[in-house]
Formats: sequence, C-alpha cells, structure tokens
Amino acid sequence: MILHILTKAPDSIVATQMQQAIGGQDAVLLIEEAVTAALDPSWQAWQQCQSRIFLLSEDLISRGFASIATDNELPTLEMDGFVALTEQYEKTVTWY
Amino acid sequence: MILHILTKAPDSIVATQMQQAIGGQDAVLLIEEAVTAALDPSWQAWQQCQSRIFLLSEDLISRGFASIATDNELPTLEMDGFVALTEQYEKTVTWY
Amino acid sequence: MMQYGLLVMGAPYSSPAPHSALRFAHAVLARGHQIAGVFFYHDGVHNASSLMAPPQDELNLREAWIELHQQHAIQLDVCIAAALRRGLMSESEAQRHGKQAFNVAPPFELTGLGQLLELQQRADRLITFA
Amino acid sequence: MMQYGLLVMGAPYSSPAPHSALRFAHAVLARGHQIAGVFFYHDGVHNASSLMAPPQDELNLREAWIELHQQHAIQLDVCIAAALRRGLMSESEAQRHGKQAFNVAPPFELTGLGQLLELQQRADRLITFA
Amino acid sequence: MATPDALLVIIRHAPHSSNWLREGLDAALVAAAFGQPVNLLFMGQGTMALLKEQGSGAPGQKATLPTIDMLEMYDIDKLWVTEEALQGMHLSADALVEGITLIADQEIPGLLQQHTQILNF
Amino acid sequence: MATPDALLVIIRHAPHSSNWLREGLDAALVAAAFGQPVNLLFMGQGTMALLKEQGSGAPGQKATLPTIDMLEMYDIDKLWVTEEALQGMHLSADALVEGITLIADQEIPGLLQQHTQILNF
Repeated sequence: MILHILTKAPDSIVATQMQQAIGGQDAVLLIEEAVTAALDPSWQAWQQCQSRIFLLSEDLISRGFASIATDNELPTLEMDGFVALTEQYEKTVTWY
Repeated sequence: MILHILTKAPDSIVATQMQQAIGGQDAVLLIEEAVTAALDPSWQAWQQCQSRIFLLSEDLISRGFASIATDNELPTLEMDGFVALTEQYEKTVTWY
Repeated sequence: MMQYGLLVMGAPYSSPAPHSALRFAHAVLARGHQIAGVFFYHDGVHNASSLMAPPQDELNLREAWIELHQQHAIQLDVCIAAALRRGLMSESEAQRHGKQAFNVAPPFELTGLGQLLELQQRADRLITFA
Repeated sequence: MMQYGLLVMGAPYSSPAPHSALRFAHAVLARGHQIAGVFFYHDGVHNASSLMAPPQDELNLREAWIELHQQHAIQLDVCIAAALRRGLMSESEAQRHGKQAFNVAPPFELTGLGQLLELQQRADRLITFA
Repeated sequence: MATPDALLVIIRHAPHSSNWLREGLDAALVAAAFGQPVNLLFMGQGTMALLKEQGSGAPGQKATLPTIDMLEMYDIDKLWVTEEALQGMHLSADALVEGITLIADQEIPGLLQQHTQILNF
Repeated sequence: MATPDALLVIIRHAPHSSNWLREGLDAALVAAAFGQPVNLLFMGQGTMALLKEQGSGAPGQKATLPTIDMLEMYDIDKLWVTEEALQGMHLSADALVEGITLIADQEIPGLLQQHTQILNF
C-alpha cells in the first residue's frame, strides 16, 4: 500500500504518470500545485481513488480554493493528517 | 510577425499555450525538449505552421532523433539558421 | 514512534518543496515521531547556502533548517556532487578547489549519496519533497 | 549588423537554457552582430556563481560566460533581487549583509531589473532562454 | 489597441509554486515605474494570481494579492484573461479581483502582434 | 518478482533537459554499489534515456549512454519500459539499447507494490 503525493496540476503529464501507478489499495495526497484539482470534481482520479484521496488544507487556503473545495465536498487534511497518512502507508512516492 | 521558441515537449501545457498564441504569419523554432516533436509528425502545430516551423539540429542530434527527423522529412536548422530567423522576425517569445 | 527521513530536492524561492518539507517536519515532531535526517539533493542543495539573503518579510529557509537542527539535533546532509556543480561548497572543499570563499557550514554537512540510501534503510519512512 | 540582448533564466546543470544561450551568443557573433548585454534573472543568476565546481569533463558555464565577456566585452548583468534570495552576492553586498564571503565578482555585475528593460529598449532583438 | 511602445508581460505561473509569478510581476512594475506602458496577459495557471480569496501561503511565503492590487497605482490597468482559460480551470469570473478584461482565446495572437515588446513568465 | 529489499528507481526525465536523469541514475548506481538490488522503471520522457542513437549534447554536456551501459556492470539488469509509453512517444522498441524489458502500463502498480523502497526522479 502506497501513499502517492502529487505536487503538480491535475492536467499535467506528471499527474497522468501518477494515475498510471496507483494501485487498488493506494491513497493520494494532493499538495502544492496539485490542489487545483479542487476546481475540477470531474477529474478522473477523484473516482479512481474514492475515499482515499485528499487535499492539503493549507495549500488550498493559500491559493484561495478553500471554499471551492468545501462547495465541491472534497476531503481535506491538515498537515497533521498528512503525517497520519504516512503512518498508515508504509511507502510514499512523490510525483513532481 | 513573431518567432516563437518552444523549449518543452509538444504534449506539455506550455506547448498548448504557445499554439494559442501563434499568429498567421508567425514562425516556430523547436529547441531543447521540444525537439521530441520530431517523433510525432501528426502533432497539430506541424500543420498549423506549415513551412514556418523548424527543429534545432544540434538538440535533435544530442537526443538521438536526427535520423527520425530525416525519415519524417521535417525541416531542421543549425544554430546559424536560428540566428537568421531572429533577424527576419522582429519579436521573439520563448515558451518554457 | 517512528523514524522519518526527508529528501528535499527543490530550491528555496524557486520551488515550494522546502517550505512543504519544513512544515511537514514540524508536524512529524508534533506527533511524537523522530526525524532521522534530512538529505538535500538536486536543487535542494541551495537550502544550505549561507549567502542566502531573502527580503526581511520572507522566511529565511536556511535559518529555519538550522533552528530545526538546534531544537531536535536533526542531521542536515547535503549531496556533495550535486552541491559542487551548483556552486555550494564547504571550507574544506573550497580549499581543495582553490576557492577564496565557501557557503556551506555546519550544521549542514557535505556528504555522499550513500548517506541518502543509508537514511532510507534506517528510517521507517522516507518522504520526498521536490 | 544588429544589437542582440539575451535574457537567461535557467540555472546551469538544472536547465539546458544557459547552454542554449551560450551557443546562440556565439552564433550571433559569428554572423557579424553584436551582443548589447546578457541579463541573468530568476534561476539564471546561478550562472554567476564563482563557487561553481562541476566535474572536469563538464563545461564550467561561468567560465564560458567570462570568456565571452573577455573576447567581446559583453556586459554580464545579474538581477540583484533574484540573486540575493538565491544566495548570490558581490563583495559589497556581502559587507552590507554582514556575510564573511561572496560569490559574485566582475565581470558579473549585480544590478536592478531596470537594466533588463533598458537592454530590451536598446537592443534590436531580445531573446529569452529559460 | 496597445500604444506603440507598450510592453506585454505574459504571466503563466501560479502563486506559491515558484518565483516565476513574483519575478514576472516585478518586471511589469519596474517597466511601469520607468514610464513604459505595460499590459498583462494571464494564461493557464497564471490566472490563479487573480483569485480574490487567496491567502499568504505557508509561513514566510508572501501573498501575491497585494502586488496585484498595486498594479493600478502603476497605471497597469489592462489585465487580460481568456474566457476559455477560466473555463479550463473551472473558475467563474466573479472569483477574480476587480478590473479584469475578459477576452477570447482567439484574440491572443492579435495582442502579441500589437505589442512592441513581450516578456513571457 | 523483486527481491524483498529491492530499490525501484523511477526515471521520468529526458537527457539534456535537466539534471534529474543523471542524478536519478547516480542514486541507482550508488545503491547498487552498496549491494542493494536495484531495478529501474522508465516512464514518459525518461524513456529517451534508452535511445541508442543519442549523442553527447551541447559542448560540455555529458552523454547519458555511457551511464546506461554501465548499469549492467552494477548488476542492474531490470530496465522496465511500458509498451504504451513507447507508443505514446512514437518510438519502436528497436530504437532502444539492448536488454530492456517491455511491460504493460497496467503492470506498473504491481511493480511499485513489490519493491520495499522507491525513489522517483
């Protein structure tokens, strides 16, 4: 079980590469530029990883997407929750 | 009339942005990572800029695409030809 | 309690990676874990530059790493090959290369890539910021 | 004969931009044009680092720029704000910031962004490498 | 129509991702301070620099919004964004700060032609 | 199947574009030199590191091919590339150096699961 950390926009080639690598039990955390995924609830990874994909709250806030994420009912995590995820998942892979 | 210099791969967001900005009389020079366009003669910009789009020869060679570019009958320029283009076109915009 | 290793590969002010790494490090410690070490590789080596002088209203990332080191005795290793290429060297490297100045000083240590692999072996988790 | 200005915004060994810029500069001169100046901005400021020490079988980009300056008296300007943030400073800036060392020396000159806009006005062509 | 000696600064990078946005805006401000007419075109992720809700980012990361607000004082009053870019980012125009001029994607080549000088960030 | 303590190094960057490729391969070589079993997965532009025709690049830019050739000496003999990646780049397998193992895109998640350690470049 792997935690994938995406740092680039959901329409980037990097995001596509990550999506190819996600296994059935894996989780995804969206940080930095990747939080733009909050704007697009139709992004395929939202379906692919249902209930195991999260947005990093502080990066959402700094970019002005916090209320959009709330409107779109997307799951967010604080930095503390990020650490909790890395406790659960033995391996992490960062996509940048 | 503008010379557009693309430095990133043809399937990148940067390439799409450049394609949006190309005017009817503009020319395009593909350098650095952009020379991967040699692999894909179906890339839309080849049609869009017919006879005004070029690959930088030395970047093709270093990446191992020189013979592919020849096979695909794509127009290449030496560094000297790059300078010649900038003489012809008053403005250049680099997309990176 | 777990041991975390951090791999930082982005430069301050050009990449958000060091900021994210630093905030993550504090959250790791706040949850009672330990940080076995931070390894700076690729453009991340710029985090160690003692000549970094950002505007006063911006965080000085080097100082923030040093503070982390001072408070929690966390090792700050910088890949020597990546550093030298990019203009970062310690006093002893400067001597070896005949340079008049240096810009990497303790607690940052220049070291080989082997240290990264050793960190990955030793830590329960290795998290990359790039 | 035309005047060219070059804007370089990539760091050596992390971006191919400085290499491309340098080769372009030589081709410009070979065609009988002049280079009114080179401006280093964003991560391009790292081109000026006197502490850069790449492996011997790789081109030292700083030295290549200096050679260009020596042979053709081309001005090498480095944006001071971009430089200070990224750990590059001249002797006088080092004094001002209370630093013991510096890593930017002539022919590289720290200067304001105004110099870039002045270069763009003065040159017939401004070509960006980033 | 842009005045003959106008500078077009193209902004394509988002806040907090790199220093491209800040250094691009700095170039625009300095040009304006030197008395040059300056216009801005925001493309792709650059559009996010105009979001009115954005914050200051991680501790020590400066906010972009104060700089955007400063543009008007420097007589930089043309801030172009394309409707297609907004749609592509799933943003509506009222999420942006005041004073943005919406154009169509197909007007971009014309904008570039009109300006004597262009800087692309 | 990878051995229990194997390291997977993922290479996603092309030669001459940045130092990511070189520094990724360096990490693989050092791990192998330390006796760790190392396997390589090439994705996207990283595939281009395997082109047999590539040259040394601009003056002073080192070639990648000698490093690729060196992998075998370090007992790094699994070099995975997906058929879809090759198709996506419009490359045929015989443009690549010897000793590449072609897999399908859908095998990637399994590869990642099998390895205890992963470094992504």
